[in-house]
Order: sequence, then structure tokens, then C-alpha cells
Amino acid sequence: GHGVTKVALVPGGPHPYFAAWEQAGLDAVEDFGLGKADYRVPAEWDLSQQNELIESLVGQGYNAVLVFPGDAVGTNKILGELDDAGIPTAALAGCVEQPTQAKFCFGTDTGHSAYLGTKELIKALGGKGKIAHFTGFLVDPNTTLRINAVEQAVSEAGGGVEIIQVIADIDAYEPADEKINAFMAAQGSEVDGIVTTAWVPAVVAAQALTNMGDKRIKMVGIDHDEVVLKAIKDGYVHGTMLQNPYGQGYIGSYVMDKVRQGCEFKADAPWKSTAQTDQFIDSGTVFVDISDVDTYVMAMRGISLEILETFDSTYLNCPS
Amino acid sequence: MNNKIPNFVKTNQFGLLILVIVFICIFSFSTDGFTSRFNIYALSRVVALDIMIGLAMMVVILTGGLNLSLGALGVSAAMFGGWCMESMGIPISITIILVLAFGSFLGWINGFVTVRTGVHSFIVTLATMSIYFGFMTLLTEAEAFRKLPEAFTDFGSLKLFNKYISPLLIISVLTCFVLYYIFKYTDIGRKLIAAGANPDAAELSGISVDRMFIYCHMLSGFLAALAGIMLTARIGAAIPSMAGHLGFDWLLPAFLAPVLGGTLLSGGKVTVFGTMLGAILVTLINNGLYLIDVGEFWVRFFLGIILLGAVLLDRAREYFTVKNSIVS
Amino acid sequence: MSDYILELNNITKNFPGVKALDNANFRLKKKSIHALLGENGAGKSTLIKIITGVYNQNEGKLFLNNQEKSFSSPNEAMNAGISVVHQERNLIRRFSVGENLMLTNLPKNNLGLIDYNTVSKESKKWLDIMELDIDPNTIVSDLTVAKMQLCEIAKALSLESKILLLDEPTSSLSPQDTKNLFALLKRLVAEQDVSIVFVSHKLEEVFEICDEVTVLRDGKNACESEQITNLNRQKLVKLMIGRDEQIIKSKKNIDFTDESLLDLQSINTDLGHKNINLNLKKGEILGLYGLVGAGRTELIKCVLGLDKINSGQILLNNKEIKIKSPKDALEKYKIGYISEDRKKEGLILMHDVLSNAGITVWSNLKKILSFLNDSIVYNKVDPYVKQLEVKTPSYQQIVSNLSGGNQQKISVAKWLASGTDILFIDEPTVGIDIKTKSYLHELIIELSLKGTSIILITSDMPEMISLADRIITMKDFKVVGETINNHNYEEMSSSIMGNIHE
Amino acid sequence: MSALLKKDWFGLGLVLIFGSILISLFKPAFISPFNLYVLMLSVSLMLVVAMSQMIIIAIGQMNLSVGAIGGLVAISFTGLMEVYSMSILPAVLIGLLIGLACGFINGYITVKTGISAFIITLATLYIFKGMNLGITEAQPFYEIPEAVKFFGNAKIFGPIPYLVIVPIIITVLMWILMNRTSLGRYMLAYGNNVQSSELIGISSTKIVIYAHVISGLLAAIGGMLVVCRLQLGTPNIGDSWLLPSFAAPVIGGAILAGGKVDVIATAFGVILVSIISQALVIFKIDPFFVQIFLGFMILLAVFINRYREYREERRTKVFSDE
Ligand SMILES: Nc1ncnc2c1ncn2[C@@H]1O[C@H](COP(=O)(O)OP(=O)(O)OP(=O)(O)O)[C@@H](O)[C@H]1O
Ligand SMILES: Nc1ncnc2c1ncn2[C@@H]1O[C@H](COP(=O)(O)OP(=O)(O)OP(=O)(O)O)[C@@H](O)[C@H]1O
Ligand SMILES: [Mg+2]
Ligand SMILES: [Mg+2]
Repeated sequence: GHGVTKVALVPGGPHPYFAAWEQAGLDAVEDFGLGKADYRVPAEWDLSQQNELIESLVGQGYNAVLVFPGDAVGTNKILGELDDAGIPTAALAGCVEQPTQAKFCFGTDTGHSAYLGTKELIKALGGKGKIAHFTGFLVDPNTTLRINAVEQAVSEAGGGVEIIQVIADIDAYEPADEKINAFMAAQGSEVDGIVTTAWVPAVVAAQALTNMGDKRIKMVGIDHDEVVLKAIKDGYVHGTMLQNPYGQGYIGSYVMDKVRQGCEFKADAPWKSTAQTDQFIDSGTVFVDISDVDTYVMAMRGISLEILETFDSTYLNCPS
Repeated sequence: MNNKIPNFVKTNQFGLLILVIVFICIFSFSTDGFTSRFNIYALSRVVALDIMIGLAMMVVILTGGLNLSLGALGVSAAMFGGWCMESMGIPISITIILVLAFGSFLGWINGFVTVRTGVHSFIVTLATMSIYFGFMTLLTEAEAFRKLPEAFTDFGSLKLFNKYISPLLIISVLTCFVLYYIFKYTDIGRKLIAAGANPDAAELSGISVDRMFIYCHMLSGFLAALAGIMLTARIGAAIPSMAGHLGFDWLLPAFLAPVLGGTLLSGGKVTVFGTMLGAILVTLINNGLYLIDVGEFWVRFFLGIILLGAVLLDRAREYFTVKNSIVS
Repeated sequence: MSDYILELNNITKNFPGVKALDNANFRLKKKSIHALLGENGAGKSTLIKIITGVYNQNEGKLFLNNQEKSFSSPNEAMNAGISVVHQERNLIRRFSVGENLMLTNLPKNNLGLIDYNTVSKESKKWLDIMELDIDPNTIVSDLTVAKMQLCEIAKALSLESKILLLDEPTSSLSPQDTKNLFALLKRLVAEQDVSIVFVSHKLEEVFEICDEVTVLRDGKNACESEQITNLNRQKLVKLMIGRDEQIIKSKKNIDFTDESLLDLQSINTDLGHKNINLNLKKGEILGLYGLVGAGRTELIKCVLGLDKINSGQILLNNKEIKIKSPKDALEKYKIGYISEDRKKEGLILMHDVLSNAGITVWSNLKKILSFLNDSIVYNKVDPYVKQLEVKTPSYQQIVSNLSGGNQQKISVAKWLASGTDILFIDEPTVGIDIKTKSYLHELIIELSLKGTSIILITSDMPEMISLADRIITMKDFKVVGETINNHNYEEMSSSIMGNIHE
Repeated sequence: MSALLKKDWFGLGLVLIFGSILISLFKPAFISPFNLYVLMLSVSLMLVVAMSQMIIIAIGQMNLSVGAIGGLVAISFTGLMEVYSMSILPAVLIGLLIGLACGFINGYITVKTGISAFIITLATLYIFKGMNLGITEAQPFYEIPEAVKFFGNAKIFGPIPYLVIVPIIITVLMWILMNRTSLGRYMLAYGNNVQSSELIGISSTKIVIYAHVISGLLAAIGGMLVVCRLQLGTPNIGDSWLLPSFAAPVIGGAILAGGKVDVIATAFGVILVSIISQALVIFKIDPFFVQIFLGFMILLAVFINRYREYREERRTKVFSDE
């Protein structure tokens, strides 16, 4: 007797990245017969607000929570409390650090995606050149992971590539616009490549390159904002590291239902390890450039279906 | 000259108390889960923190100033505490003392610079907010301290009174009583208020206003540090981002509680229990809005409407009671 | 039809806990100067504010030129031809004098923008009429209090209204300024048919220029439009306070060869005081006379450590002391200061009577752990508040709701309670009614008889001569003379004025 | 000359000139046309926002909802064009109307209830921002007409962007308003002393409502300019306005208790803040040091500008009486 599963999908705050979760949840209800799978957004990007929302959701009878951790460490506390209350949780789109009560982390390995993106950039630059890295809030531990990952990719390039500047704390459009343009003005002629590892800097940098009409500087962005995608099509941006928010929401909801029905994760499940956790399942990161930017949705769907098909057999032990 | 209405009814606190009761009734009847043990426990923890943050702002508003560095200061103090416990292995009790001293010291810097340079505390704390937060990120490299002693983190999840109430709330309420005592029943408290109300007159009456202002800032730093420790215990780790970028996430609750509570922004008047009720009211409304399910994207909108309604209602109460007192 | 230009019938005005006006009547004849008198808190300013639309009366009617009117804003009253100088200063301190004068009707150029040349020119005209030698471009906050008051009067004149209400216009004017002003007012009445309401606590002035008198007592009429010729000072005082005035003179035997209690030796200050020497004996009232701006207040503030003393020394009982702050002065040396500016420096207007009266004694009264409660403070200050007959509904009344005179009493009471040995008293009776004034005088004398040494700053010559034992005259931040007071008004005043005009 | 020395903008002007010379000596790129263009853009946007706050500071109040108004107008403006395919001009007009309405609400409630504007605008901050999020569900609008994009991006000649036209006009108008019209002078008088100005016959209702309406309009213009610049309408527009909106007028010598603001000095304050944050990028300050530097620079700037008048500012309160 575990009743119907009511999943709450809780992002870190209002942000377009998570928008696909809403439809994914609805589809999961339809396809897998869940009681509910609702997309519930905290009013602000604020760990306490997110905690308050999650707490109130439990009050409303949700019995499984998929959460984008407001903080990789800080979110653990509430996940532990939910676990104590018999409510399974998982980290979605981003991971929490171990030790954790989250059943697993399903999302993008942020460090790895930054690493891959930088690799792609270095490839596009032909193995040498000067690059800049634009990223988000310094206090977000993911930011440090990304800075390190970019450095690692550069060091592996063997001396031909050099990071000339890291600009951080630009997760809002207006400061990002100001700082990125100031950078272009000061270093635009020197820099050969740009890697961005957060949504807003990617949008603003793509826009800046488009405005300048500069196709010399190679840029690799992140995520699927329309501005970035259009800039790829127009040739101002080399490519972007796409993540799979729809798949995260869809499969995540499915797994939560399974867990509530008593399924356990296999002891020998083929987890991946990241800097944060060793119970990680990759929801898929793909690099797209001008050649496949139009078809990426299909590609993502393919990845999702593939994960879903083999999920039970790969990861779960279910009571028959 | 007095009339039948008891004095308490004329106060802002009374209006708030009524509102709090009304909202508790509304939410209890209109939502499931509001009165659930889990929810009340969760509320008690949120309220505890908001009260503390509100008090920390209140004592600077008393001087007619503001403390924008509140969040940055609280987080810096909390990170310092994390460092003491995790890296230095200092025992919990001593760490807490050190953290509170550290918070008071950062507050002293705010106060000292404000008083000595004559630059407005708004600007001074705007700058120190950047500076404290910058140093904190620099020194910690944005790494959290999460191997804290269990006795400490367990305290944050302790459940008292039949598992309804967090001990954090008790700390906050006790702090309210202590502050109330200070402001109402001590020489120093009265001097703080007098200095805030009219610095020139207070100075000429033999009060060292500069010192009083510095005390207020120190007290603010102390309370913010206390809030930082409480949040650390609640989260189970000291995290650089726990109050958002530059500690911004604390600013709105910091203003809302004292301002709703009836603290005068021009200084010279504090209401400790008003601040407490203000914090309770805001937390209640926030929680209730989530429970009522107005759609998360509209939560802020309704919060704003209710806040506006609350202050307007309070003004109406004032009008009504004052009118009555003219008649008699 | 009557020949009253302004008529108020049965006006009642309530404030929370106070009935400021109770069925009061007031009639202003055309082309007359009408004195509105009464003790502090009698309701004079309230009446003026009802006439000018600042307050609305609860009951009663107002007639202007025999037409019933009710003004809901100061603007309406102004447009109806009433201009006013309120008791409180109402200049915009950061604006220039010229702009302040023209503020309600700023001249515009063809583009509709303010024309500051015309502002200067127009305002200069009014400053000249007042015989005020001020550049219209001066910023108001750079003016002395007296000049500000004159500017406000100039501003009221500039509206060229037929009714002019002056609420204590002379409170900080020098005798010379007052004389000039009166000449001007008389001219206005004679030549331009202006009618004037004049509020003052200085009865000599009333007799000098007023035609009729209305006296208020506790918000009611004690007399209504009485001809001045039917009254004398005694009668008037009786109307106001319900009993006869007592004239007090300090008569003591002070041995001026005694050791000094407080000794200032060749003090030079940052503010420009040059070589100030003065000494205060035990139990003495030392008068410090000077025209406004002579630097007396500033000298005291330097002594209290608020501004820097560059050279010279201060001796207390022949020991050199360094006073760092008023706190130092109060706690270490038992020296207190009653400020001339009670609103800004004397009182905390938003706080209640008890905490204002007790502020100086908190430190002394505090118990263990700095504990202090209302009843401890109450017990200490109540005798002094009672002694001064402060008129307040309760100790919880907010001080800003008290009348000016009662506010002044509170700012005196707190220093009485503090029990200091030396008291600097700065302009204690500005805006104080005669009843309170004589109380205060009695009090000052009594204090000195009990051994408190007092330095008294006042610009009110009769006050100075009746109270002081010795009078020091200051001019331009220097001491220009010292006289032992023989309480003979003519002799003393001519000797002092001689010092000033030397 | 001594009259010049007294001006609020004089000290700041010197700081700006010497600062710029110093920076360009070390980094010639600072005076490259492209950098000047970028600088002008960022100044343009913040200038309008700073003016929107400045006029409220002038009457001795605070408007915490400037950013929320800007954001609401920004997404309404783009939403109208994208969802309802409205053409630019009516969309701009409706945007202005929304700003005006928001400002009117702030002013009307403040003056009619006598509650401090700080509290009212704190509540309306939630309301306006909440509407913004409720309408957009955090999704940006992308369909911006080319003309709008052009306006946000193109240059008139040399390094001068089109975008700078609006702020320049606004600054001139604001200067005239605050220095040469009765309305502006009454606002300052009101900010100086509420009681006095009421006794003089200045109507509080009118002054407060006008100030808030102008503030709302300027915030609206700011929001739309940001849309032109970013070329998209995101719900986050305005989120980062609050502190800079205060910093610039205050660095420019404004007194938060009211009655003293200086349009030119405020503009200089905006430029100074922009230059500081740009210099941090140009000098490649380690990202971990940026916040610390910024804090010290703000303090330094205020010290330099305030030193001579610090006595006056001593103990001035944020708010005058309620
Ligand atoms: N705004 C107010 N609120 C409450 N009480 C007030 C207010 N204004 C005046 N009063 C009270 O009304 C009474 C009359 O005051 P008013 O200022 O008219 O006296 P006044 O005759 O002008 O005295 P003074 O000579 O001291 O100026 C006083 O008791 C005063 O305390
Ligand atoms: N030359 C001046 N220019 C500008 N302001 C002045 C000047 N002289 C004096 N003041 C100001 O005028 C006010 C009165 O001056 P001051 O206190 O020195 O006079 P006082 O001798 O104490 O006389 P009183 O107490 O009668 O005003 C003070 O606030 C002072 O700052
Ligand atoms: Mg009066
Ligand atoms: Mg004086």
C-alpha cells in the first residue's frame, strides 16, 4: 500500500531551462499512470524559498520530489528530512554532493559538460589560441567545478591554448551585458575563443558576437536559448552544449514512481561518478553545431528513449 | 483623558496579532496540511530565522540608518564558524562565541566607518557588503564546510514539543525577550533609542551618540552572526551561497519584519515584538500561498497584495482608534 | 454688515487628548493691528492655523469680508488674501533667500521656465523694504536665526495680502530689528489698508503697536477685541494668567574676589573666538550678553567639547580639565547645558515626557546590569516636572504635542533633575509666556541660591538685568566688557550697549 | 571658480577626468572607440534608472519598485510585439502607460495613506514582479522587431550609439525640471521639509504623485531601453537595478533624507560606477577579487566627493519623518 505517486518537480527558481519539465511531468502521468507530476517553481532563486516550497508541497501530499538543488550541499538537509518522512527524492539536472539521502542524481555532469565544451572549442581553434571563460555566480560550487574543468581541458591541449580571462558572477542579463562588452572592447582583438558555462553569459555573449558581426572569435555556449541557437545558425557561435531537461523530467518522474512501488537500485548498478556524487546517471549532453542544430530535439528524444528502455534492467530490482 | 480602549489595542502589534490569527484561521480551514506537524515544524524554523534577521536590521534602523551588509556579514560569520569547527576542530561552544564576536567585529567596522567618516550607513554597508562577501569567497574559494560536528547539525533538526517546534524558534523568541528587556529596562537601551531619535539632543544631554551608533551596528552584526549560525545548523553545513549572491536573500525579510512591525524608518523607535509578529505574518502568508496553490508564479503577486492590504488595514486601525480617543 | 475683515465664531478644535480651542471668538477690524495673547498652549497658534487652512476646526465658522469661508489648504487661504508668518521657521534651508521669498509664485520666462534674474530682482525689492542687507542668492542655512526670521516676514509681505498674521515674529529679533519692523508694520496699515494679527509674549511690544487685544486662556476667550487703551500691563497679565505678575530680582551677596569655580583662560577656538577670559564663582549667575551672532552659544559648545579649542585652558576648582564631550561634562564635571534650540537640540520631540525629562539621569539611576524602569525615572523627575507646572495630560504624552512653553519647561526640568554644579542656560525664555517666564526666573535664582553656578545667555535685556549678578558682554567672538550688575535697568543697559558699540 | 568648486559635480568631474587619464595610460584600449561605445551604452541604461530613483530621493522617499516596474514594462513591451504582433509605437506607448500607472499607484497610495513610500513600494515591488513572473512564467520573449534591435545596437557616428539619445534628452529634461520649473523646485522643497512646504501651500498630493509618476515613466523607459540593448525581453530585467539606482545619486551628493539631488552629479556618478566596473574587467582583476575591489572603490569615490561636506551629512538619516 503506497497509494498513487504524486511527484513534484522543483527547479531552483524561475528559469527557462526548466520549462520542459512541465510537459515532461504531464507526459509521464499519461504514459506511466502516475497520480500527479507537477512542475512547482519557487518564487525566487533562493535556497530558503525552495526549502519552504518543498516543505509546503509535502504538506499538500506530494510523496516524491525531484529537485534541482538550490545548493549542492545545502539541499541535502531537506532531502534527508524528506527521506525520514518516507518521501523519496532525487536530484535533477544538477547533483547534490555526497553523502546524501537523494536516491540518485539524474542530470548533466556540469564539470564534464564544461570540459567537453572546452574540448570542442579547442578543436575548432585548431589546438591553439587564447580563450576566455564566462560563467555564473562564484558562490555556486558548480562554478568552481566549471572553472576547473575548463582549466583541465586547456592544460590537456598542451600549451597551445591559454585562458586569458575568467569573468564570473554574471548570472543576470544587465551586468553580463556590461562586463562581456567591456571584455570585447578590451580584449576583443586578442581573444580567439570563448567558452561559456552558464545560461545568461551564453545568451549575452552570443548576442554580443552577433551584434559585432564577428565570426573570427569562436564561441561555445551552453543550453538551448533561442538567441544561442540562432547565433549558431547564423554562424556567429560555433556550437553549444545541450542538456536534456525534458528527458530529466520524464524519466525522473517514472523512476520516482518505480521507487515508490518498492523498487531498489541494484547494488551493482553501472553508476557514473562525478566530482560530486558516485550515483550519477547522465541524462545526456550533446554538443551541437551548425550541422545538427535543427535536429537536436530528435537527437535528445532518442537519448531519452534509450535511457528509459534499459533503465529497469540496468538499475532496478523491483518486487514482482 | 484616556478612554475605554486599552492602550495595547492602539498599537501596531495588536493589529499584527489580529492579522496573524486571521491568517492562521483562513489557512487552517482552506488548506490541507497547514496544521500538519511537518508544516508547523517547517514554519517554526523559517520564522526563527526571519525573526533574527529582522531584529538585526531593526537595531540599525533604530539609528536612522540601514545595514545592507547584513546577509554578507551573516554568511561570513557562518563560514568563519564552519572553518573553526571543521578545519580547526574548535569545540562547538567556543566556536559559537567566536562567531558572535566575529559578527560583532564586522558590525563594529560598519559602525566605526559610518560614525567616523560621516558617510551614510547606506553607502558604507553597501560597500562593506561587497567587501565582506568578496573576502569570504576569496578565502573559502566558495567551498562549503560540511563536516560539522553532529551535535551541532543535529541541533538544527531537533524537534521539540511533540515534534512541532524547532529549538531555533526558541532561540529567536528568547532573543526577542532579551532585546525587549534591553530596550525597555536598561539605561543603555534607552540611550540607544534616544540617540537614534535625535542625535543632537541626545549628545547635548550627555549621551555619547557615536558610541551608541557603533553599539547598534555591533548588535546588528551579533544578531546577523547568530542568524548565520542558526542557518548553518539548519542546513547542516556552512555554505557560501546560503544567503544568495552578496547575501541578498536576507534583505527582503530583513526589511519586511521590522517595517511591518512598526519600527520607524527615521529611527528612534523600535518594536521588538512587532518585528517578531511581522516575521511570523510574512512567513505565514508565504507558506499559505504555496499551500493554497495560487500557482507558484503568482505567489509573489499575492504576497505583495496581502502585504499592501495588511499595512492599509493597520493604518485604518490607527485611524479608528485615534478618532475614538478624540471623541472622549 | 460689520467692518470686520475677518471673523471667527465659536471655534472649537480638538487634538487627541487636548481641547486646543473651546468656543473661541476672534474679530479682526480693517486697518488695525490686533494682538492675540495668552499663555503657552492657550491656543494662539492653533487659531492662526485654522485661519490659514492648516487645520480644520471641529466646530465654528469663519467669515472673510462677511462671507463664510472654509479653507481646506494653506493655498486656498493664501489665494483669499491671507498671508502668515508661522511660529515655526518655514524656510527651505537649502534654497536661496530669493527663491524662498518668491516660492509660492516663482516668476517664469516666455518658455515657462523659472527666471532667476527676476527672482533676485523681485526679492531684493522686498528685502530692501525690510531694510535687510542680504544678497538674495545667499543660501538660507547660512543665515543667522534673526535674519531667517526677517526673511520670513519679508516673504509674507511679498504676497501683498490685506491680512497679515504674525505668530511671534519677534522672538529672535534684536531690539533694533524689532523697531524697524514695527515702523514698517505701521506704514503698511496706514498706507496699504493692511490688517494685522500679532502674537507675542513681549507685552511692551503689544503696547507699542497694537490697537486691540484678544486674550485666550485654555482655549477660551479671556477677553475679546478689547481696546488697548482700556488696558494696562497689569490688567493684561491678569487676563492672561489669572493673577498678578511678580517681578523678581536676584539680590545676592557674591564676593567677586573669591576663588573661581570655573575659569576660562585665553581661550581661542576653531570657530574664531579670540582670547576669551571669564570666570564663574560659586553660586553666581554670570550673564553673557551680546547681540545675536556674538558667538556665545558657540563658546559654550566649544567648552563642552563639541568644537575644538585651539589654545588656552579651562580650570575647574583651579585644576585644569579637558572636556571631551557633553557626556564628559555631565558625568565627570557635573556641567550641564540647556540649549537655545529646544526642537533640534533640547528635546527628542517624538518621545514622551518621561524619557525627555529623565534622559540626563539615566546613568545615575541605573541599577545592577544597567537595569532601569519607568517608575525609577518617574520618582526622580516628578518633583521637578511638578515644580515647573508642566501642562501635560500624562507622562506618556509625546513632547511634540505640547505647546512651546511646556516643551521649554521639560528641557529645563531634565537639567534640574540631573543636579549639576554648573549650568549653562541659553536663551531660556524665548517664546515663553510671562507666567512661565517668571517661574523660570524664580527657578534660576533659587538654583543659584542653592549653590548652582550658572552662565546665563540671553538677548532679553530686562531678563539679563533682573537675573545676572555680573554681566559679560560679547561681540564678534570676543569679550568686550564686564560689569557688576546693580539691577538698575537704565544704568546697566546703557553701560552694556556702550560696551557693544564702543 | 569658487562657485564651481561648490558644485556637487565638480569633485566628481575631477575624479572622472583623472581616473580616465590614469586608466588609459595603463590600458590604451580604454579610450578605443569600441570601448567608449560600450561605456556609453552601459551609462545610457543606468542613467535612466538612476534618474528614476533620483526624483524619488528628491522628495525624501525611496522607490524600491523601480526594477520591478522596468521589468514589467520590458516584458509587456516585448510581449505585446511578440504575442499580439503589435507595432512598435503603440507598444512603446502602452509600455509608458504601464510605467505611469505603476508610478501613480505608488504615489497615490503613499500620499493618501501617509505610509512611508519605502513600505508601499516594497509591497508593489512584489506585486509588479509577481505580475511579471505570472505573465511570463519565467520565459523570455524573443521576437523583437528589427528596428528595435537596430536602435539598441547601431551607432549614429563614431562610437556614439543611437541608444544614448534617449538618456541625454532625459537628463536635459530632468535638469530643467529640477532647476527651472516650479514643480521640480516644489519637489525639492517638499523633500527638504514636508511640514514647511505644506504650510507654504505646496500640495503634497500633487508633488508625491507627480514624482512617482515620473519615476515610473523613467523606469518604463529604462526597461524598454534594456530590451533594445539585449534584444530580448526577459523577466529578469530590472532585477539588478536597485543598488546602482541609489549608488549613483548618492555618490553624486544626493541626501537620502530628501531635498538635495543634483542631476549632473548623478550622471557623473553613473559614469563613475560604469568606469569602475569596466576597469575591473579591463585590468583582468581576478574574479575572486572583483567584489572586494568594487566595495573599496565605492567607498573611495564617496570619500573623495564627500570629504568637504561631511559635517552636513553626519548622522543624516535615511528617512526624514514619516
Ligand atoms: N498637532 C497637535 N497635536 C496635538 N496637540 C496639539 C497639536 N498642536 C497643538 N496642540 C495642543 O494644543 C494646545 C494649543 O497649542 P498652541 O500651539 O495653539 O498654543 P500657543 O498658544 O500657540 O502656545 P505658545 O505660546 O507656546 O506658542 C496645546 O495644549 C498643544 O499641546
Ligand atoms: N557670520 C555668520 N555667518 C553665518 N552664520 C552665523 C554667523 N554668525 C553666527 N552665525 C550663526 O548664527 C547662529 C547664532 O550665532 P551664535 O550662536 O554665535 O550667537 P549667540 O551669541 O549665541 O547669540 P544667540 O544665542 O542670541 O543666537 C549660529 O547658528 C551661528 O552658526
Ligand atoms: Mg504658538
Ligand atoms: Mg546663541
